[in-house]
Amino acid sequence: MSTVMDVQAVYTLIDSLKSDGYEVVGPRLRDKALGYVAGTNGSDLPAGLGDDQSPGNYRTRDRGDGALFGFRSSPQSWRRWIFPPNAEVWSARRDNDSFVVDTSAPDSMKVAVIGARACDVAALTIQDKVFLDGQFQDPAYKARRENLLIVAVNCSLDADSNTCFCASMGTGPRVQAGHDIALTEIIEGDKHYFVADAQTDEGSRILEGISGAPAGTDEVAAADSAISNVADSMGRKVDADGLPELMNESYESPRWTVVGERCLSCTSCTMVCPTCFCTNIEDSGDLNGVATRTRSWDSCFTLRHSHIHGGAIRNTNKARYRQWAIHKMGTWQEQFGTSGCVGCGRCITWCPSGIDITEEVTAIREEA
Amino acid sequence: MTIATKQNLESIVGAPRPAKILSVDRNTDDVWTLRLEGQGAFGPGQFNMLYVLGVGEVPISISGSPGKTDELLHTVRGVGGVTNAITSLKAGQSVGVRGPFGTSWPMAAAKGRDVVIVTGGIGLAPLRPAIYHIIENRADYGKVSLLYGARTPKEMLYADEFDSWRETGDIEVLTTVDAAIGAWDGDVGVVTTLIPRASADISDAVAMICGPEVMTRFTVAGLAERNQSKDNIYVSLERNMKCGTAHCGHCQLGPKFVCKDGPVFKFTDVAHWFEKREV
Amino acid sequence: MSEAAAKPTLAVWKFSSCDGCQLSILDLEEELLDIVGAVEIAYFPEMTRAVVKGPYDVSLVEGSVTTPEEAERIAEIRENSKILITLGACAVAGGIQALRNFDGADAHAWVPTVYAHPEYISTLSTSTAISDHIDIQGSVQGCPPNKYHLLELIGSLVWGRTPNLPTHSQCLDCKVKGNVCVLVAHGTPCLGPVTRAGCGSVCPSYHRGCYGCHGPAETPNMDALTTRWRSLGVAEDDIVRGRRMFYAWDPGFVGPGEEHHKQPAAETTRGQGSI
Amino acid sequence: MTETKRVIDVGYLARVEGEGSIRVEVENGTVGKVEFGIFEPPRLFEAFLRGRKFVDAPDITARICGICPVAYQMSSTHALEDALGVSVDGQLRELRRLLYCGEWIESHVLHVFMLHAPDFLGFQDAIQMAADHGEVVKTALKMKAIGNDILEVVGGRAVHPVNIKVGGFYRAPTKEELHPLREKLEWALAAMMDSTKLIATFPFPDLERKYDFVALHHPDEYALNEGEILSSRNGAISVAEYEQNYTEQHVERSNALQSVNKDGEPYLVGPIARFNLNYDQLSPAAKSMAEEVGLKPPVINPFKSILVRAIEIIFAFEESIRIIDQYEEPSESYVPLEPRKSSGSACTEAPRGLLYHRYDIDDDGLITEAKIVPPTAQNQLTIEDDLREFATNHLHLSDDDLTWQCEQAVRNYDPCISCATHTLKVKIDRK
Ligand SMILES: Cc1cc2nc3c(=O)[nH]c(=O)nc-3n(C[C@H](O)[C@H](O)[C@H](O)COP(=O)(O)OP(=O)(O)OC[C@H]3O[C@@H](n4cnc5c(N)ncnc54)[C@H](O)[C@@H]3O)c2cc1C
Ligand code: SF4
Ligand code: SF4
Ligand code: SF4
Repeated sequence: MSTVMDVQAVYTLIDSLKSDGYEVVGPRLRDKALGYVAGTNGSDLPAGLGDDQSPGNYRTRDRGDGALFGFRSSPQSWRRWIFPPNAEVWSARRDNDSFVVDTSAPDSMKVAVIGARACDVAALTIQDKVFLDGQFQDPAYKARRENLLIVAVNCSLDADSNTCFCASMGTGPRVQAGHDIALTEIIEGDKHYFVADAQTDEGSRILEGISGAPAGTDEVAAADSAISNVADSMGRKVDADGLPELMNESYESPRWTVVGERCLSCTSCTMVCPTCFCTNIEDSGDLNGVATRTRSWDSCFTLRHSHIHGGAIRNTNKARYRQWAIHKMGTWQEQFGTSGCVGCGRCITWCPSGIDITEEVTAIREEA
Repeated sequence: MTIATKQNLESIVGAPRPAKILSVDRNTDDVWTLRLEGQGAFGPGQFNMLYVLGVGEVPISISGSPGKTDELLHTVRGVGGVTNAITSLKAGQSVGVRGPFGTSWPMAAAKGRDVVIVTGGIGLAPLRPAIYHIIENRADYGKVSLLYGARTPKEMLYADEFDSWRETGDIEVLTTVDAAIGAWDGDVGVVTTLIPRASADISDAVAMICGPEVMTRFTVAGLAERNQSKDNIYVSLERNMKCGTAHCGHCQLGPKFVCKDGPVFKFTDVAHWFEKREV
Repeated sequence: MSEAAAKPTLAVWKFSSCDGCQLSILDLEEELLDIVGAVEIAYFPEMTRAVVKGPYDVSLVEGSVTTPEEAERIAEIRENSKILITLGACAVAGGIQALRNFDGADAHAWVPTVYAHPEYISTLSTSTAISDHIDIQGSVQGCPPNKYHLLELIGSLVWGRTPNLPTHSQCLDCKVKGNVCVLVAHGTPCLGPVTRAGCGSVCPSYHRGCYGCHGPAETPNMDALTTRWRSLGVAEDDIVRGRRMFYAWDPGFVGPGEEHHKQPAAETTRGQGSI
Repeated sequence: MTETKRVIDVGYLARVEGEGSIRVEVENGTVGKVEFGIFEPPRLFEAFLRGRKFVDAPDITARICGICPVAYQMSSTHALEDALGVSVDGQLRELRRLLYCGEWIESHVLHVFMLHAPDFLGFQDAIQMAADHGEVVKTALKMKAIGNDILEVVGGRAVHPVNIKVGGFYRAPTKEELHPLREKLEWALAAMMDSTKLIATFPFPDLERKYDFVALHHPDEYALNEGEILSSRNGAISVAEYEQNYTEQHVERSNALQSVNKDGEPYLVGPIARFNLNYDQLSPAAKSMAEEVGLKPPVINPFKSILVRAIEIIFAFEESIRIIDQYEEPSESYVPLEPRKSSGSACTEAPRGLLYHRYDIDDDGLITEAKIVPPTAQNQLTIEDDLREFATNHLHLSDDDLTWQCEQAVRNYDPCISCATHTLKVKIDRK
């Protein structure tokens, strides 16, 4: 059953998460962008701020309506709190002719993300498939995942999408699964409220402690229509029909050469993508005889990613961009039964060259 | 044959287990075989991640007999940082082991049929367990031909075992080199030139191939010329590997994770990707 | 790391430079005593007046070659060193003083602008990388190099492994650090996409564009970045000046349509692992 | 004794920054030719600065010296702001002082403990010294790290900071970033008080000289970035008058460009000059420690420079604490500047002394002329005079001892030879 909350109740929700021992990660204005930052208070939420995004460009703007969640995809997703960008996996010391390993127990800090978008929650369920559902489970990911609470926000405020295209990828703008609480923010004239739904027991328990009236049919209908309005007016889209097959057959497309000339192999797209999961593993040793293994985010745009003795397999920008795009939109399906792209649009906004994957896919379809 | 059971999963994903080196044998100028304490069951074609303290970890195939679980053999060619560190280890020291990982040669599917094994250089290492398996279960297989190429006679791996494979194993061993340096009166030329001479019935044999990608490409073509169905071809592939558990993403070939879907593939499963460049 | 073996001997040499690379070693305050425990400092005049005679296991070389004497001296050092590693932009690519190498610049013509008696001055018309003169086993990039890369280098020598030194682009580390991209979000021209990571993405963290002080990344696409800088409204002259800083003479920072006019830097300075 | 000719020759002077040498010739018991030689190759900064945008000057000139890049960044930004008629005040000015304190700490601690103290205690280097004086060296390294911490927080990194901009900073650090430094600084201040007492017990070789002390002087503070140029002999002038009063000579007799005052005499810049001229403005703990160890102006024994540096380290720690305590984030991190044809100059107090920069720029903001006079070039003649007098008084010493003590006398100046862009290899005729 849905509840209606006001702005103050959202602040109270954050406070109650904190008193439950959660580290709260939420949106905040920092370095002229609206990103997720740990240690959020209600007053940190970017009230009245929105953003404009286009390929290779991002600017914040005043919305003038006091919306708490009036922005689109953040510069980076909040995956770093579940899947940290740099982590020591273990350390080891020499022990006569052998060695002993010290595997520190995976840390299991309780994290609550507030303001998570449908695309990012969908991305999380994709990462679950990678790290939990395969033949091998990643214990560190598992520990963090089990301690994660998600207060999601349906996208209900901005009709034109700028760079995101979740509707065509089937992941949003309404959050589908994997969250604990979903909020829909509604601003109508001087009315400003949130329709809240719990998805899990923990979500219900938390909502119960927050003052809010049961939502009336009007309010639920307002929320539904705001969300579907966003879906309907989302300008950018990818034609997902037969997409994996199209991509799998696209190797010889001349389009890869064209985009390869623009691609910087800078790795930005993979770093901001909420589903990318590649890591590098580095072994090292210090001057006191302690060896460590660290695991850090890696990208298929680096040479070492495909290095085998004698050189890299994917040497050209073209080959690396192709690998990335075909994986996201094509081969991912065979690997995990889902697309690797959730349509958050980050790789488009944050590409320094302004390369737009939706445009590339369209061009490949046209040339096929 | 998937060996990873629930009990040993933790240790495979996590830290390497130190395994004592029982002996180290030099095979060629830059190839050494380490005999380690046994690790338990494995399938021919599977590999371990071998770790040298403070230096690094790399995928190395298991090269011993699957029937002998009290010892674990790895044959390593020193080509870079980690492999050079591995090959300079001495008996009594330890090397870290995680595994076994990956798929195996189709020993069951090959039962009752002829087998043709085509390989070059260090590629014989992951096939030796298959050869041992055949010899130990010789009655299960028809004619078996091993076609092996090396750059020079000196670089031929396990040459001291060829006679016993021929005699006690009833395996046809045909060899060739790229350059006949020293006392060599055998064949000179690429390994595919041996295909027409194999006595196994290629058109119906199960083929197992391991070598550099170019060699594999030419071999597949050479076998096709002898009317071999691509359905009977198995290849072992190589990609950069950091984890072995399909999490690091480095070993992808199209939709495949070479570490878990391979390294041994049914050729037709990867043909689409394998035939293209820079994949 | 075999405890029994004698400590490797380390020598540190200076050519035309600002001393900052050597200082980065002394800036390893917490680790300095560990370093002298792990290697024998055989020659390092900035730190000690004691000198151990060569040959040396490892020589670290800072600075570029700008005088005839330096060209001779580097050959001697090469003879005396088993492993020779170059440190920093000057040694790797000629440094800022390589601005004299470009067409239109003439060191000999410049001298009188600085010195009253040019006849006392002996200098070469180019500032070149150490690897233009001798073979090297690897390099640590940066102006200045990241001191932890120096530590990693020394650690790798002691453990006998390839050092983990980045060759990928700055953007990877910048994003890992959680920075907001200054190019995309502020419209600030940034060389990060073509610059090698390793500094800790310092400039974007301080809201300025990377000025390329860690040299070109493994596969820099200068043409594409130039296109982007133009779209940000950067004037052509400023684009050229932007890449002509501390790695001006590195082939990786040559712009669209430009070519090297004088002796190019050797290939050995770039690539995976690089030792 | 029928001594004829004795030559003290230090071919490559150790524990200094850059490449230098000493040659003292003694003939029939009298000191003849004395050369503090510098064979640092010319890098021609002033030449390639021409045609660069004025905003690049702090980044480029920083590369003159990896030991004191902030000094170059400060002098260049101030000179360009002078040209464009802008002054940077308030918190931005305080941040610049803080940054400079970071460099003083890092540079002075390095010199005092790692480069110079081993001379007084008879060790080849600080690592040898650590065997007997482990705690002293460890404490010093920790103090040095704090200087670097300041440089990293305010400047982005320790060597060649990136955050310095003509007009201010690219980004002002937050209070949260600065705050963690405070506790460390408190510790360091206490630690440095103890270390200073130890340094005061060092054996200081005898040498007393009459110098013309030259340093910046500011009415309200121990001068770092701004002030008049005060000379103990000739009184005060403005920075704009520097080039009329101090000139560089490129003489064959010596190995490098050397500065002289308007009387054609050598002069002394650096810690001793600052201490003697600005003693009253030292911070309270610095002053009381100076009193406690019996150090008061005028200090005329150059070997006591190590003790003066110690006092300046105390000052820098105290000053840093003061700045952090009063810090409020400024609303803007810089003053916007519009280039126009103009000329400007500035002096700041590098750890080694007065550092002069002058720039001419055109309407597009391109540098048309640059002049840089680093402290080591200004001290060069004075260093030779010290050596001459010291050697004359200490001829009784063995060659080894005299060599070492001559080296020590040069190290009194913490000569930063990389800085001395004007100094270069010169062809010298030897008999
Ligand atoms: C499934 C599999 C089985 C293998 N079996 C054997 C074997 O039995 N014997 C043998 O000698 N070699 C084998 N190799 C190749 C061996 O892994 C590489 O030679 C080794 O990784 C090179 O590492 P390096 O540090 O010595 O060399 P470098 O060239 O310095 O490599 C740097 C890093 O790149 C990666 N890398 C380099 N080459 C390869 C490669 N070919 N495959 C995967 N990652 C690589 C590693 O992470 C390595 O640490 C196998 C490879 C795979 C994928
Ligand atoms: S597509 Fe864009 S963001 Fe991705 S690597 Fe290429 S240039 Fe960088
Ligand atoms: S700020 Fe520069 S280095 Fe950082 S992501 Fe953007 S383009 Fe790359
Ligand atoms: S961001 Fe670029 S210019 Fe700045 S410190 Fe790093 S590499 Fe150097």
